[in-house]
Amino acid sequence: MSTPATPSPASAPQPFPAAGNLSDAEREELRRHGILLTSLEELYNWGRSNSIWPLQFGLACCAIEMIAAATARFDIARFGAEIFRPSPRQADLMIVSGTVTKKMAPQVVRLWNQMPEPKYCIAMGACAISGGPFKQGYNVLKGIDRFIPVDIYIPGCPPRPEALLNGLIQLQAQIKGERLTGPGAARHVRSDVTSEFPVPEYGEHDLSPPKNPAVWQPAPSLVRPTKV
Amino acid sequence: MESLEQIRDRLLARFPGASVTLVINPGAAAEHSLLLGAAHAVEMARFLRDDPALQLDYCSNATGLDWPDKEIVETKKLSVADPAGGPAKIVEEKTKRFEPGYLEAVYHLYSMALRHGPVIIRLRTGNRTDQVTLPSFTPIWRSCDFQEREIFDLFGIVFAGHPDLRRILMWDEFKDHPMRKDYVDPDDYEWEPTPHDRVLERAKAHYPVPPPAPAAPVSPTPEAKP
Amino acid sequence: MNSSGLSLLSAHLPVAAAADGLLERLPLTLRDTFVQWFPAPTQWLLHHLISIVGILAIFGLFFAFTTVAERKLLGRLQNRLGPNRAGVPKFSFLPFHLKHKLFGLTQPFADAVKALTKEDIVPAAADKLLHFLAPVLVVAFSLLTFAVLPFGRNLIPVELDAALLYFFAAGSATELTIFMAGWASRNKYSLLSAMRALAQVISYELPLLLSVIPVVLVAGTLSTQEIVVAQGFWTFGLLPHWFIFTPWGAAGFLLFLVAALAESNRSPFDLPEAESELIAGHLTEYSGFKYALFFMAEYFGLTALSGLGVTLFLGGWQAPCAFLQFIPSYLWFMGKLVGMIVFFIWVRGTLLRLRIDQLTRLSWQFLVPLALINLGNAAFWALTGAWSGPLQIVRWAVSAALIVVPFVLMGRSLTRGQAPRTYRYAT
Amino acid sequence: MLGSGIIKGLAVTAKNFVGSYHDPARMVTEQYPEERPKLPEAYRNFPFLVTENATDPMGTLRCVACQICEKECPPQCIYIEKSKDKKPDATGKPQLYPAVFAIDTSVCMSCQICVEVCPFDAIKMDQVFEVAATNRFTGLLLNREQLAKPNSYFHQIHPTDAHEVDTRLAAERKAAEEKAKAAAAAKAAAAAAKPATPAPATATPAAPKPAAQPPTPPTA
Amino acid sequence: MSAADLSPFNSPFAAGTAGPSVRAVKDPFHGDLLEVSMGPQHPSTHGVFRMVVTLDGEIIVKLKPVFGYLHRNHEKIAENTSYLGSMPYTDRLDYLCSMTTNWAYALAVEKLAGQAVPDRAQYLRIIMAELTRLVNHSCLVGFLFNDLGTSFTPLLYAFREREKILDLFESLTGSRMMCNYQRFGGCRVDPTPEWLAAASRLVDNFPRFLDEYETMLTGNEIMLARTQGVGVLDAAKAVNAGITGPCLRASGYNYDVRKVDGYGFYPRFDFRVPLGAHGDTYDRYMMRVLEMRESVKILQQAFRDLPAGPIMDPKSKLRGFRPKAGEAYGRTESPKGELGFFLVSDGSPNPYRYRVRPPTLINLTLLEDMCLGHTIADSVVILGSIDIVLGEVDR
Repeated sequence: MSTPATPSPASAPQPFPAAGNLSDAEREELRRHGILLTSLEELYNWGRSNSIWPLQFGLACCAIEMIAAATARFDIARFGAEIFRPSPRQADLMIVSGTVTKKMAPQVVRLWNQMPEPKYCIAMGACAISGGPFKQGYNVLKGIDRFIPVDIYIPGCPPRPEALLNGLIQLQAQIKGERLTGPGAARHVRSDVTSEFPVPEYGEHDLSPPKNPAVWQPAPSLVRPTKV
Repeated sequence: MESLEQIRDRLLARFPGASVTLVINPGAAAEHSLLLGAAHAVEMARFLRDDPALQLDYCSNATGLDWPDKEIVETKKLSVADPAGGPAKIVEEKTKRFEPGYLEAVYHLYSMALRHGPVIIRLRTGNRTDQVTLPSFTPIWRSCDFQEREIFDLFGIVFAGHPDLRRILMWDEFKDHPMRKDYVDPDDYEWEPTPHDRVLERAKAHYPVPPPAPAAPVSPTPEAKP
Repeated sequence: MNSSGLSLLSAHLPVAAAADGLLERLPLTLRDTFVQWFPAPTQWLLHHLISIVGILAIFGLFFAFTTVAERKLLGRLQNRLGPNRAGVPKFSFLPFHLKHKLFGLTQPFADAVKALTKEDIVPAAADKLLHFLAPVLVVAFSLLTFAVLPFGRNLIPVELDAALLYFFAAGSATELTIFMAGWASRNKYSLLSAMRALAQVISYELPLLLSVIPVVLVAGTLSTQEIVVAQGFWTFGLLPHWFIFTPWGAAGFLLFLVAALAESNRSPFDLPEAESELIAGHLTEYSGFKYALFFMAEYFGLTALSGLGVTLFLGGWQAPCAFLQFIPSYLWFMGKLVGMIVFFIWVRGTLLRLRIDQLTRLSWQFLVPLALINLGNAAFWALTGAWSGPLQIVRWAVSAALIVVPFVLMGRSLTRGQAPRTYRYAT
Repeated sequence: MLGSGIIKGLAVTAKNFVGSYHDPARMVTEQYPEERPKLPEAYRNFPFLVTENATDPMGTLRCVACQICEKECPPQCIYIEKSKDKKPDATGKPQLYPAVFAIDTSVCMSCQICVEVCPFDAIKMDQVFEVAATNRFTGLLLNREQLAKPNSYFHQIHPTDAHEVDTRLAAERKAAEEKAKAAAAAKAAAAAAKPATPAPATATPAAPKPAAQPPTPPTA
Repeated sequence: MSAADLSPFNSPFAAGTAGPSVRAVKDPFHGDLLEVSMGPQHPSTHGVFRMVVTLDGEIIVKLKPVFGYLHRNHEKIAENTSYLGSMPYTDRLDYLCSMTTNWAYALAVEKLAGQAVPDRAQYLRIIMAELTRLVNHSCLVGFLFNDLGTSFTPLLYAFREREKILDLFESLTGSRMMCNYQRFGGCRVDPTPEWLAAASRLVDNFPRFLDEYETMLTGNEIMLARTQGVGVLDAAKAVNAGITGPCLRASGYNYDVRKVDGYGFYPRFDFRVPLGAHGDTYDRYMMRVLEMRESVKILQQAFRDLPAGPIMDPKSKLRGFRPKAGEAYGRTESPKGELGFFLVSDGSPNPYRYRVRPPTLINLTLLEDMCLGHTIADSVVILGSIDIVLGEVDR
């Protein structure tokens, strides 16, 4: 098994090349990784991507659509993801489905910390992403990504169950593209990335801290400095 | 059902020292209400519940209202005789009057037994800062239990006689009363890509300092992104 | 019509020999051929090792497909499809990739890969040793029970005289491991679940055993293989003489089913793992592979109990009709086993959960007395084995009445005051 | 008798199990990525901006940057900056246009109030729901270019509504043209009468749809 | 620990009858109490509700509900938004039945502004409200059985029927759950004859689903054992605690705002109000089933009698709506109980005070009394039978 000698291009994880249809660069990539490691990786990623057990954890309106996604018509079970585990210890995926209030945020972070690696997070619906329509509320957290890293954002209020399935398919693709080694390695195999995040505490006026700057880094160029 | 005036008169007759005032609702609904003095409020409420003609056994809704301190500017027009003998001049005289604010608890009472209602009763605190205690109606109507806790939490009215007066919606460490009109919410407006009005005011505090050089003032907008 | 004794065993044997075809002996032949290559002193060891490996492989796969079958069948019960998109992994070193999704039958392997590689969390406050031992022991105990199940005419891993006793000794130990898991986790839900598991094991061991004793009484043996042999008769070659087709046998089977559901913690008796109340009960603090082990043990236990039910009441590996004996006996056994499992899944998809006090009351006030009456019923059946002609009808009627009347009466007293109601309306 | 209720229950689930193989009412699963959901015409998800012409989307936006939707949007997810100059709109009348028009779909609650209050039929509800993104800051904030979709697309997703809007706009345009013509004729007459004073060419604004009028229901 | 400690209310109903069958803990073999915090993430708390339960073995001796995990400041936001802007927020208040919440809000605003509603809109409102009642009750029953320990089967059957109604809502209003359908003075869109025909067909077929559902579950012995006699609610106590809706009627108290206030066009409809006798979980379950059957009747009458005409009051305005200063309290019978909106206007475009009277929060007042003396397994069932939705409890 050869270890990568040179850093692989630090690009976004790309879906794995179709079998038997490799470009030269991909062949080179394959050679560098070693065929055994690559195959192991593929088996590992196949297993994980087809067995995503979500945490049974509903917050608000979107939770109903999440349940609807598990019901007969949409049937998330087709993807092997219908086993909603109520205990975070057995869950692979946290679907933050609904408004995260400041009173609830510490519990969400704690649940995330209790989940074993590899774990993923889908922010489902406007509220989970940004606070959504309730973002001006004093008790509403403006997006769960202020405290925990989110892999997939599904906008909508609430998103259709198909949109959730679409997000799940995207997550599956992301898992299938994850690497075990090298600089582009997945979050859970890297030693420099923590999987536990500090739980905010209730303060006198707000949570303290109100956000985790290590996780939440908005693009400053997009904040509008002026308004006509 | 008796009219509110009748109820008021009966209350005043029954509780001689109490103060009961009729509050007129000018709106289209014309749901007038009775303002009860806090001193005898509990007895009066019990009377309203137990009186056979009223039997207001069901308190549907209990809520708070915040009326902040107001400065009322009254304009009076005075005609001042011109000393020069000309026509009388009209001079506007402005008087500023300070109206202290108060917190108000409003209860909507119905009778399930006699199927009538609502009778609306109100209680007012002395001011918004230190005299914020009102008697609790929870011993009379248990449905006020959570609602009075909510009023305590969000408005800061302290209900004397409530069996379990804790914050209900916010956490216990929270200090503010967010439904008051002068509440300022925590400043987390760092990322507001679509601000206007109130949000814009709050978001401006977080805007990056514009570059001092006037050259190429690029206003970064979504169009500018790759 | 005489099924009561082993006296006719000799009469049965020629039939068996006739059916002992090549396929029937195939597993044994394979094993013997393999073992012959090794020196004689080690052959006994290999002999058993092969049995163990065979059971692990077959029932491991059986477990895997039971999980996917459960998910798919539950799906169908609920008007949906269930897992159907797992397919096979795409390996880039292979020049081709199978696009077909294989109806999702590879789902359990995906789950296995995931569970094996998942981070293992041991709570800081947990009793580390017990927390580790519980999943190991639960699988061990539930696997031990397979040793005495006769899978086929010639296939029984260990031929014990007191096979039934051994089975129950090993089987009831699994509940203790649940207690271990619940205690060691230091979680309140787990603790509650542990207490429930203990209450359940105390309540349901008794009806389970009592429901089995009539079989022992009538068959006159504790050996599972001989019990199966005792059921190997057919009237006119069509109607099998399985114990379930006798009044006491039917009642015993029902009691056994209920007790087995409770023993294997399946719905409606899944109280230790009551998802809607106790999160995941004793499993709350288990993740990754340990959780998978518990999951596996639960299915092993279910399979073993189903196998026992098949052996005791459904004629074991016997064919339902005499002329169907050309099909190898182990296939019959597996077929019946699958039938039992499907029934359990069906029950799980339909019923709701009992409360812990109702669970114990059901056991002590209903199942245990009924099982005792059924024991007397079986005794009556054994004593009247010689009745023939019109007396046969009397025998059947008496035996049926002996079980139906108490069932109705006790059922009525158990559900006293509980009935669907009618309601008034206000206009 | 004890157990009859349980047996009835088992029978119902068995019926559903068997029915799932032959009765479409008992097998309702739509296999999503392959089977597309049948979205009704009224379905709404996020707003988009209607442009008259697909070849020049930014030049033919119906939006005149009146900012009504920005004000009425309950979660305040719309951001508009007016242009400094004016461009001729579909009727040829010079109008402002949005220099910046952004909608934060991570906030939008798909309530359709922007559509209801828009007097120019410029903003409509889209039906695209597969919008999951991996970065909320760059992936979910839609700008003018991403929001603009041609009228033909509007026809495709809401045919009834689009037809009605087009008819109404055509009528308005015609009325405007006639008015302009009349104005021009009057001007010409006035010019003929008083050639010395050049009348300012004021175009009468096209009467916008009354705001209070509820959107007419689709009658397909 | 005595009953008096647990129920500090000196209302006449609390005295003596404090109902809770708390065991007087005196026996020497008594062990420690175990405090379990159920929620906010728990499969059976229907969202982010939390109960701090003190257990003696499995018996509940104390239960304290904790709220606020979904307190998303609906009231404060509404005070900063126009009257119309709050309408889509009411969808999200009780997210299982947006139509009735819409209606309750529209009713309060119409009362505040003295607005009239055309006949057709009144009928449409009743159609939507009763369809919503079908959605809500069938979901509730499904969730209740989930709490009782079924493996999702009844829930999925219920959701199968719910999807059909949601399809109707979607094809009419454009959204499955967040309909945003009512407007002050009418409704937003007029259904087509095809829509009405489809809805009518669905409603006609609905009793068949109910029959199958009841065959599956109502007579089930385990269901009877789990629900009958569990969580008994005394009618007089319920009135005092402001319990409304099916929970109150299950205790045998005849109070339905549809009948009492006769809002909308309900007096024109012929329907009955089912009443329970025992006030236990089974009665609460059956109230839902019977109400669904009555809703079907109402819907059939509505489809038969639906008049033609406009759906909006011509005097109503969409923008710039400023009711006169004053206040109004409008209440409706939502599927969960009495849903009221208390609005205070100061003449500005935003309400000065916007208050939701949440039926489910107040229905939880007696949760502790109902649960005391029962096991932890019963507490989730009792909670399920109250039918809470956290969006409304915490707002």
